[in-house]
Amino acid sequence: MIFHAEAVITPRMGVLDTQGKAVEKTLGQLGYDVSDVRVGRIVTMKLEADNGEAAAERVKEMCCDLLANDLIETYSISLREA
Amino acid sequence: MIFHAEAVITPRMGVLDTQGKAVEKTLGQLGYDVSDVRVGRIVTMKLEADNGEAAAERVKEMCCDLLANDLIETYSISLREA
Amino acid sequence: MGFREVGLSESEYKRITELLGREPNALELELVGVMWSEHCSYKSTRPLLRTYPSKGRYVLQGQGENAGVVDMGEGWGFAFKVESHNHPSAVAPFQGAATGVGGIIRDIIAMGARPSVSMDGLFFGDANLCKTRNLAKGIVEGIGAYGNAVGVPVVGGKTFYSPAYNDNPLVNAFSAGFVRLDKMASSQTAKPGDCAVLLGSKTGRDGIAGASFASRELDEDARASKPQIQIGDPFEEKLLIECCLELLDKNMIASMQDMGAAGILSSSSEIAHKSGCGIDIFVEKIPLREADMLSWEIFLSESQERMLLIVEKEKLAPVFATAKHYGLDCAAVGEMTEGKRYRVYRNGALEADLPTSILGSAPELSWPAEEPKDMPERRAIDLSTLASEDPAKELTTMLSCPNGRRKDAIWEQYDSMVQLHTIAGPGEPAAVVEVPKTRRACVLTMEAEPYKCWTDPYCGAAETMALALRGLWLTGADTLGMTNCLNFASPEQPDKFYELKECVRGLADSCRALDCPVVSGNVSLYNETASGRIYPTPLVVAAGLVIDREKITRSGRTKDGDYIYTVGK
Amino acid sequence: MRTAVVVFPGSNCDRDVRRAVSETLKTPVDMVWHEEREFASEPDLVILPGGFSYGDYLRSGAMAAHSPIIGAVRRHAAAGRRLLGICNGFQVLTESGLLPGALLANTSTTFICRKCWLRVEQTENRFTSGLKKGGIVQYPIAHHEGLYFLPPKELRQLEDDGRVVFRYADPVSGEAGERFAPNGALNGIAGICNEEGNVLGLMPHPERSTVAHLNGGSDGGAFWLSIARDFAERGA
Ligand SMILES: Nc1ncnc2c1ncn2[C@@H]1O[C@H](COP(=O)(O)OP(=O)(O)O)[C@@H](O)[C@H]1O
Repeated sequence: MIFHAEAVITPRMGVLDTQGKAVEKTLGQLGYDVSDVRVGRIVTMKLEADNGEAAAERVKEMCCDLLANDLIETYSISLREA
Repeated sequence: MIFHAEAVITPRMGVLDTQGKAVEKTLGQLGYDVSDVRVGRIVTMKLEADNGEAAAERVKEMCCDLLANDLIETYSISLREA
Repeated sequence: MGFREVGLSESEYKRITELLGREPNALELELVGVMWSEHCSYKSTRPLLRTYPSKGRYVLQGQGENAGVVDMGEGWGFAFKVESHNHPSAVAPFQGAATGVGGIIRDIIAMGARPSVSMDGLFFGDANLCKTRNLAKGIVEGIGAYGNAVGVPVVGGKTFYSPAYNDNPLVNAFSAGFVRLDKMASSQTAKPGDCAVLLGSKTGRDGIAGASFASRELDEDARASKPQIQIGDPFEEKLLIECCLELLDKNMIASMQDMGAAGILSSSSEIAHKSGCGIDIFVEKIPLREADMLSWEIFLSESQERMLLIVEKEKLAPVFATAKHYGLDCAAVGEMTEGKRYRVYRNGALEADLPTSILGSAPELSWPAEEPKDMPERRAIDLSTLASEDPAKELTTMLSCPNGRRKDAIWEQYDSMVQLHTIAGPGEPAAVVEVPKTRRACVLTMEAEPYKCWTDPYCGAAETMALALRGLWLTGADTLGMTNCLNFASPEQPDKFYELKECVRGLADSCRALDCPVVSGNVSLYNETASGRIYPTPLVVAAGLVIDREKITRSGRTKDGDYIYTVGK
Repeated sequence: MRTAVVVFPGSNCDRDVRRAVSETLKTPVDMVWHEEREFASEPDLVILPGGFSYGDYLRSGAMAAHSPIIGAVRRHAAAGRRLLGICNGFQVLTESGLLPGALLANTSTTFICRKCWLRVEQTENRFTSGLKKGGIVQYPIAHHEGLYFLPPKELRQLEDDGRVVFRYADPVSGEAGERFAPNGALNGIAGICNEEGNVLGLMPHPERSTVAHLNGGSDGGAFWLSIARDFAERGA
């Protein structure tokens, strides 16, 4: 089975989010009243696996290995069949 | 009403996604068999608005104004009430 | 909370109760524990560092300040220092290396200088290992991302590969800056009645107790202890540089100190102690990133991009205005006092009350030293492996091994030209930069000879020093002074302490013999893991002065028919 | 000729540009903080310098394109006066729509700082009229996002209009194109101008090859002189 997977990687709570801070400030200057702005990354991909569970497991491994830095980031994974 | 909003910004198809390509290559080297890897950004925030529609409209404006570059990126927005 | 949890020994704890005349409370114990950690107190190495020659005709500021300063002439001083960020870089390569660059740059700002040049000493494991490649990639990108954004050029460095660094890469960051002598800042000039002002980022939970982290061997737990990772924000740092320099230029700052290890605690206690006064700090006035932080967390937090300024009361308003101009957080959080007490108040309650002297007076430790038993084996080189019958082949093998190869792939990721004053950058045997608005030039060399120090600590260290100075002299420069970073394993084992002691003796003797004062430095111990230890790695950066930059001898300017000479024995 | 250099928070080549222009041309250079809404000095040349404006955290140049000063920058350009964006300044120009296209991450996905060679493709603008068309110049680059991108149709139009001013080239053969672009820029594009020729953006740093005894080379001096000569001949 072919899956479209999506990993959303965001800075952990309490970890300084330099991008979020800067974006919030600029949005404020542009007249947008927002708070708690956080900026993360989203990685989408196609992969093959026997089933959804196996696919999710694979993507999780990729997050651990490369896509996310567990010390400062958390990630969540979502999948849909292609 | 307070909303949590999320804007997902991804490179347009046809635009070189050098980051995506690099990630795909590295994942391949690590033994992961994946394709169509794309890397985008996700911006989350809290904002106040009279209703969901108004909130979505605001976030859309922010995307046009600042968060996304229409020439190279597309975006999608999702909301939930806080 | 017991004394062991804060890293103190029983005798140290006894000493604290003697000095206080009572038992410390929990917060006080935390504070003293960190200040008495190896990382903050140099308790194992202070006796050794005292043996360095510190005087020289160019020295304006020797050890004891945030960075050493030498006299460049025509009213210019040159502040420089090298510092390690080994443990953080091993755990989080990108952020660890980036914040290492940020930290050393703030040391230079604290002297009142504009950070003008950087160099980096990198010691990586076996170049063929995937692990090494990943670590190296993260570290190099981290150094680049921070330095490039802040706009301080990397003008040179040192990269060395050996399996000895497989689990324990070393990242030594050097930074330096030019300062007008009449604008030099100091951490020793606070007066009672002055305000203590925090400038820069808000204080968060990052890097809490990083100092004690650096005073331990790296274990698997290091990965689990998450809050020790600090995140760097070079954008904030760039604004901090511009803001501090503008304030200094307008004579708005009485005294200043960067916030490194043990953040607010060490900066405020050092400034009070060195200035001979006391300080009252009001915790509720400290801008926080997370509201629910405990006092000890606030004091030990190593949130990056913060400076402690001491400001006369009547100058507070313009200081706040300048901070606002640059979009920086700024808060008056305390006051310098007459009595030599370090006092912490939170919402009116006195939470800690210590003599300022206690924080800076960790008892020195003298470890036993003993020559390693395997020294003869270390020295035994197996010459039979040299295929000397085919010198051409041997030469190409040498040139293509990771240590012999060009390092372009690393230094092309660093901006080496920003600030428009680099005369000779990375890839050249010595880095050369202009002294601002003069015809003078400053020459820098960075050297380390870990393998030689492993086989012969005394001679290896002396050779490192000689090599660094030879690089300077070849350009025609006069020696100004040197800074050094001592990267070693645990001092607690006699054979390892021997290496440290002998290396320092080698550096001290060669500096004396070659007339090169030591103006600053840094020590990183416990560079070992269960599976191995690093080579003894003293890294040296030497600085020299050329009066007329047009007269510099440059390498690579040869023509056909030129003669080749060797000089020396 | 009066020059104004815009300083954004995070700009770091602002002083370098000032030095290059004032040492070469001996003409006044004013530094203008991004929060200003007008150029007090009525500059003839406005330069958006290199650096990491606002940390370049979202997209390079994106936040700077919304700075208060940008209104005045637009008016300056609309009046036909010279506007030059170097490196991050080029990124600000594309983000603000003053020049077409976008600058994407280098194909290497790393920051690249090195000397590099460019072919001067066009000399009918307000900046390079004093340079030799087809000549090769060396200006260093230092960027992480320098891959010039434009969708195919618009790219063709840009080329047809002859608005490519600098292209990465081989210094020996004089050939130019994508193959010689250290960052993967489409068609090897290093610098472009607007239709009127009064707005120029380029990724390489001419200011870094202006002071001859420094490590960036010395080809940049002619670039500043070219602007000054064009100004002398044609005025603002
Ligand atoms: N990490 C680095 N950062 C910047 N420049 C470096 C770095 N490593 C090496 N270099 C530069 O590359 C050249 C060769 O370095 P290296 O091989 O470490 O030194 P050596 O020639 O002393 O063996 C030197 O000019 C040095 O400045």
